[in-house]
Amino acid sequence: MPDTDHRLYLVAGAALFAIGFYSLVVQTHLLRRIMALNVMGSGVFLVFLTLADRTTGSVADPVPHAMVLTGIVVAVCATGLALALADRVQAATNKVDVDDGPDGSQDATDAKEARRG
Amino acid sequence: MSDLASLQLQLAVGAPLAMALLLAVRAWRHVVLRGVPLAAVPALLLALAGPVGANAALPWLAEHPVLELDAIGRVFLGFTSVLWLVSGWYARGYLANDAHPARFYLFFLLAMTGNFGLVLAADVPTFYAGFGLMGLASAGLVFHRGDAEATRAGRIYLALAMLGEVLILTGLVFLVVAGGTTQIAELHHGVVSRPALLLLLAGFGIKAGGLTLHFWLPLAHPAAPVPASAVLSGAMIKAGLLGWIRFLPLGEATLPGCGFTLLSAGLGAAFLGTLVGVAQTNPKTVLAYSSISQMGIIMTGLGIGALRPEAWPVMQTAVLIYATHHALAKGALFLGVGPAHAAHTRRQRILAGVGLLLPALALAGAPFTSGALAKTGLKANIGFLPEGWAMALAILLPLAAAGTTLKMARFLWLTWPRSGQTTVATARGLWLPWLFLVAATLAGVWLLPGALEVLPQKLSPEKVWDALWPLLFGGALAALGAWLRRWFSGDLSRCLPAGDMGVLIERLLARLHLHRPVKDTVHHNHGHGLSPAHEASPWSPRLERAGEFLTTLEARLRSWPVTGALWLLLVGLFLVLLARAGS
Amino acid sequence: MSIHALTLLGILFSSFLTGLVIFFLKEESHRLRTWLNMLGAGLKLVLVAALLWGVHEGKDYSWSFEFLPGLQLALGADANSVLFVTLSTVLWFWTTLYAVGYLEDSPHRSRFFGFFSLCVTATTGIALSANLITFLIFYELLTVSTYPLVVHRGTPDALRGGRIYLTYTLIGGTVLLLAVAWFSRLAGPVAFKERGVIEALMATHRGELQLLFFLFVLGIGVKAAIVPLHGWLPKAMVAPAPVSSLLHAVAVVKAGAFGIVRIVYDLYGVENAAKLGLLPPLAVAASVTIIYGSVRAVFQDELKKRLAYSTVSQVSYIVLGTAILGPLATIGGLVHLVHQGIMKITLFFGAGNYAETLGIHRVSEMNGVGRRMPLTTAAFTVAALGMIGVPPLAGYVSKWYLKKGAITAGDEWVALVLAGSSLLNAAYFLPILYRAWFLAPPKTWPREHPFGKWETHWMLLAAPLVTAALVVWAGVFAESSFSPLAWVKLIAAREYGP
Amino acid sequence: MTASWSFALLVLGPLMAAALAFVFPRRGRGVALAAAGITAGAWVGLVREVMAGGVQIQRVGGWSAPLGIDLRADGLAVLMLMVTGLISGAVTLYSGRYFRDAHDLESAHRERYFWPLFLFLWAALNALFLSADIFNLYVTLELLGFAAVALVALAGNREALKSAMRYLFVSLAASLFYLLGVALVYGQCATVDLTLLAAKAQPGPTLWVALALMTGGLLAKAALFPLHFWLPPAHANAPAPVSALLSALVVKGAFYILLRLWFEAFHSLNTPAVAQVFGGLGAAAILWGSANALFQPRLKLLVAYSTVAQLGYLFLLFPLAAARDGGFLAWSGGLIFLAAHACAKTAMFLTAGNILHAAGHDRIKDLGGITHVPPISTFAFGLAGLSLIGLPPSSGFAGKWLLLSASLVQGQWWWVVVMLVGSLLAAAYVMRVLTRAFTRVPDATAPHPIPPVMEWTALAMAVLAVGFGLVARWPAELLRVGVPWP
Repeated sequence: MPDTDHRLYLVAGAALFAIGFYSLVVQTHLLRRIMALNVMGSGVFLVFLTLADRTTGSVADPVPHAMVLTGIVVAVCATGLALALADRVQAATNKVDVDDGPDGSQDATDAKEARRG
Repeated sequence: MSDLASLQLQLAVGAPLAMALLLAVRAWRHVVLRGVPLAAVPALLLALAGPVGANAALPWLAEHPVLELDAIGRVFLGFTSVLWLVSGWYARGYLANDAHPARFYLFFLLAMTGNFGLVLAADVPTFYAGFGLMGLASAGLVFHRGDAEATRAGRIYLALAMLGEVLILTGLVFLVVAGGTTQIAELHHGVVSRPALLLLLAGFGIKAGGLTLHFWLPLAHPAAPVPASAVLSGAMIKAGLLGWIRFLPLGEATLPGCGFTLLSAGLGAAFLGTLVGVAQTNPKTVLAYSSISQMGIIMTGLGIGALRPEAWPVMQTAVLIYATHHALAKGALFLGVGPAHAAHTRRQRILAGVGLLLPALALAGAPFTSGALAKTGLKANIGFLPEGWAMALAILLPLAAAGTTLKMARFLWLTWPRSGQTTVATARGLWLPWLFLVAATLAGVWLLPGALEVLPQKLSPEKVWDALWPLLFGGALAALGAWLRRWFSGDLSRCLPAGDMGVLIERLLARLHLHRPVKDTVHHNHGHGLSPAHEASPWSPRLERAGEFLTTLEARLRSWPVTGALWLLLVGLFLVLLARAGS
Repeated sequence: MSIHALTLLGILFSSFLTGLVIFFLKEESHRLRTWLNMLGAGLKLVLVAALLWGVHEGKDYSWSFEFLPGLQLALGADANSVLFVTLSTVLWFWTTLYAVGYLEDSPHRSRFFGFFSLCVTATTGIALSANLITFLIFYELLTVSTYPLVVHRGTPDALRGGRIYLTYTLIGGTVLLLAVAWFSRLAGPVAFKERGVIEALMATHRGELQLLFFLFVLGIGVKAAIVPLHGWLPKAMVAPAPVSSLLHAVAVVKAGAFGIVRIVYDLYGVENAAKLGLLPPLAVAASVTIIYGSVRAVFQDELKKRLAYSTVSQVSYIVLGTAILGPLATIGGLVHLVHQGIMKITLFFGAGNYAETLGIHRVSEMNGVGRRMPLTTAAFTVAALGMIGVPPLAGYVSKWYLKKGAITAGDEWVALVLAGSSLLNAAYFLPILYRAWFLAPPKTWPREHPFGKWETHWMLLAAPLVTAALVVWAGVFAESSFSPLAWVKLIAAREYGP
Repeated sequence: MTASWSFALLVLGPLMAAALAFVFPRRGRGVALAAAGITAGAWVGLVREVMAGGVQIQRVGGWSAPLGIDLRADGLAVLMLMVTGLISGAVTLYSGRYFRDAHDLESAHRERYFWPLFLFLWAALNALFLSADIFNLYVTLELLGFAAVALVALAGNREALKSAMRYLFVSLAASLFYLLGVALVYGQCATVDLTLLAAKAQPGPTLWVALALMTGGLLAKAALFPLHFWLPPAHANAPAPVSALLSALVVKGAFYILLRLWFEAFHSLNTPAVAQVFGGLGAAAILWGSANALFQPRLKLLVAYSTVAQLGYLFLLFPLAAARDGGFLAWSGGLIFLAAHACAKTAMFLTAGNILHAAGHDRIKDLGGITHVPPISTFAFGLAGLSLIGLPPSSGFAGKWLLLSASLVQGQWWWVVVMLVGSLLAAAYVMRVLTRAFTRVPDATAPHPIPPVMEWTALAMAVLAVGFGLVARWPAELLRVGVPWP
């Protein structure tokens, strides 16, 4: 198999990763962010599988497949956890998109009278 | 050295100290108060009977002897102890109805201890210890009366006394380092150390009321109770003199600078004393000024000694005679103030008059008095001086004597017991000690070594005339002054206030506002008082603003987009670094 | 472990364990706490006495333990350390007694006495530390354990004072840390030694050594309150009187002065320091401090502030003594370490008594206090006169030797500085004495607090009287063989040995 | 022989315990204590093996790398395990009481989930420190992240949930960065085993990209400035024992992997330039974190920011340890500092928990009224602060001293300056809190009494943080075992 395909797959994986990361950063809707993470993940897996075919033998390298499988399992768990958490957040804040203003630390609000102490 | 002698020495210094300490015990206080005069007796005995060269070593204090009785010391101890004895005796009557007798006697005894201690000191630390003790304790005497005048006088006295002691200590250390020993007797085999000379001149000059350093004296001496002023003006003032005699290398090296300083300062003091003294209205102030001029005259003697080492042995005798004479006479005059005021009956008045007149004449140097003797002793040695100075002194000393006469006249004028004066002052127990001292004045000097050698020159007629004309001249001046006084009324002491220079300095200080008024910030929470619940911010306002800026910046930094960008930047940064390293 | 090592550790732990136990005592168990305190202090006293004898006999005390690769935690006792440890122990004993009386029925006593003991542990540790790193450790411990004492009252003033104190001392400590690390890198982990340990480096690292010395003085000078590093001292005055006495006489300031002594004599070696030309600047700094402190003191109306500034100036006598080459000056400086201690502690005890018994905090309120509290005021007077340098009291002895040393070394100007400072001392102490003894007492005192039989609580009275007696003893019997002076002469002999 | 048992127990002990605690919610505390006992025993066995026989390697199921999974224990790993054990033990004791707060209705429900998650986290940590290949590290890191996020969310309130959410996103993204790197590395070298990589790694574009990605991901997880943005809210809003775990251990996991990568697997690529950048970021973290800590309104936020700052010190290890002379000084110094910070931070967060418990809030400016009531907690905070400031003889001082002398030996004086300034700032923010302890307020509110065990655990950790400095020689020796030195 010629290298061009490799490079194509690699670029595609990298692109997925980048897109995922970008939307993770800019999106505020929780679900979108979760999906963004999954997109990133797929990018990584794609790269993995591509590299598995590094050896120009008939049979591909099994180790990456194992790793990808593990990775997918982890990703699934992660998505599950994220969804659960998102649900709780929505319940607590009855919002689905978390803005990044006063996040937890209430900097802006407390800061002023805090400094009296 | 025999233990007896050493015991005597220790007793002379120890007795007053012991009594001072006993004062602390309430129970024994009244006993001590009665016995105060006795404190000086051991010293007196020692002065009369003690063997010269006797010394006392206190092993637990230092290995070398600390107290020693030598010829000079003996003379000083003599008149000093007499003065202390008499004043103590006198004080018993004088303080009969005083508010805090115990306090007075405490300082009195401590000062006495110091005085005897410094006279008998064999090594430098002991001398300085005595000197310091005396200086500080006598401050207590000056403060005693507690009124505004006394307080002011005490302040100024204390300031100068401290200055003096510091200068002296420093000077002494220089001396010790140069001489390589602390034993006074051996000090001067070392080289003469200039700084020491300078510091000691100034330091002892303060005590001795030398010109420009004298101004505390006319304030302090009158402010103190009479018996105290007697010892201040008679005995303690001589400590400065003794200091010079002991620590200036007199008779060993020619010290032109030192000599001329002493001469000029002495003469200056002599005439300034007269000038300001006659203007005073308080008899004790007049006496104080006369002390200044008298000490001035003595300083000229020292000056001669400093200029002409070969002259010192003779000079020393003269100086000692003069010192003794002045101490006793001045003491007698001070003590006389009390009785003179209290003289009611005619007999008392006559007695008081005579009693005042005799020492006054003596001071003025009337023929056949100790004063005449002392003055002759001094004048006899003018010959040692270079021409110019000899001439000058030959003229100036008699004039100074005339000035003394003038002051004495002024003093007698102010204190002369007049009929019909009604003062509350009772004189019970004052007469005896006073008259005793007057007698001592007449007799005392003749006991001194070398006095009788001077005597024969004294009997020659021209000497008598030498002694007499200043007296007459002074008398004439006095009469003139009294006559002028008819037309000119008004208080001269206004324009020439007591403590001449001191007043100026005070004004200067006042101008400088050194004593800043203390701002009354509230300091209640210094006790166990509790604080208000809310406390001010620990940070300064500027820091607070910095903090706000920081936290807002941090908030920005922590927003997703910024961090995401930074994240990628970091990754890129590392990539670049790695690549640059690799290629 | 040898008996000697045990002695050293015992000296430390006698107060350390006491402190720990006291921390967890109930506030109410007053009697037990007092007993513990006195027990610890007494035990320490005994051990130190043993140490004193041993060192005098020339026995070798040392203990060490490697806590980091190549870093020893080392204790030892040479003449220098014994001088300081004895001072702090003796004074601690009386301060404890005083503090017990002073803090009766005030809150947080367990906390107070806990840190009190720790503070003294650190001080003795400083005294006994045998190498630089150990010194550093205890030096910082001292900083930390003193802070709670300074802020003990918890008033805004106290907190502010504490904050300033920490700011100064921690920065100083950091500089010291830097200096120590650097020095160790240069000379390895060296132990203190008489006449210094840097001969080997003198030729090669001259400049570095000079810079290091500067850093050392900068770091330690904060505690020694050398101008301009003295700012914390007057602010720390808000602390209760026993603490002030501790700060000024026993622990903190003393630790600073002692530290400088250590650096000059046992790290650099005074001759080497002179060769490096380090002493003159130090002497100048000390002189400036002496004069400045005294001048500031003159204008303080608050009694403790005045005393604080006087400490600023007095402690620099020690520095000055070390900064002048020659045994005489050394003697003067080191003996002042002791003398200043006993005098200043007496003064603070006095001030404390006035505050506690009559509620007097300012000089202007002290009129006639001598009549109301004669014994206290007598002790106060003795100490004050000693400070001025009135013979034959303790202060006079130190000044005498300092001047003598300065003149022998050819620094006449120093003698004049000392003279000036004596004058200023007189200027700020004598007015107090005058008020106390000569002016009429007011009708009512600011906040009088009756104490039965004596003029004040007996514990408050005993301490100052004893220390005042010490002041007299140290002066009068200076030349005898049982006096601080005698011991200091021994030290000087060892520092300038052949 | 014992070694293999130790390996097994260290990982499986807490894991089994987690399962049990999940099944028997009431028994959580007992189970955790048991797990603590087991791991302690296993650790002792392991450390004796390591001290005696050097690095221990365990081939799981007998398969050897590259196919099999290796577990490996060298000095560094053992040290980390020890710290983990200590902290987890303390947290176990503390939490046993912490979640029994009568005033909080949800607390029982919380306790139910706390124990399994906590034990799971513990297992993940142990596994992480023992794994010998970069993919295993990925897996363990991920598990660690999950547990941590869940624990943060345990607090249940709005802020906690939001910060947990953010924490989760960051940690997942970071892991993906790392995983991508792993993929590239494997593609290049066909192995993930650390030791084999050390031999095989040839500088080349692929590896550069890989390493950059991995580092980026790990930096985010280690919350090194400027990627610390998730840490303060997460640590400040989690329940006290959780905050302790996060600050003391979890962030250290990522740091540990960074060490393994840069000093072991890819030491050939560790150039001075890279090292200086790490150091620079560390320095920035020190200054920025401390400066922010100075102005935080709440106690727990202050402590969290101090974590941001203290992590910076760890990264100073990079420029200093890379150098030839004095390298090991810095290495041991940095890791001793890590241990010191772990203990001190635990003590601080537990104390913060106590104060929160007593006062019902942790607004610093209002603590004056109450803090002087629980003196033991104050004392603990003070001692921990001692170690943070790095005052002798605390362990913080020991670590700082070694770093200082290393940088002096190498003449990199700028780090000296940063460290000293950092200590001063630390002093400033610690004192900001302690000052309150001494403030006396007339109307001091009667505090809610604190269970003794909570106070004493905090104090114990604080004492450990200080006392550890006196025996710091021992870890220094331990670290020599299998020190990853080229």
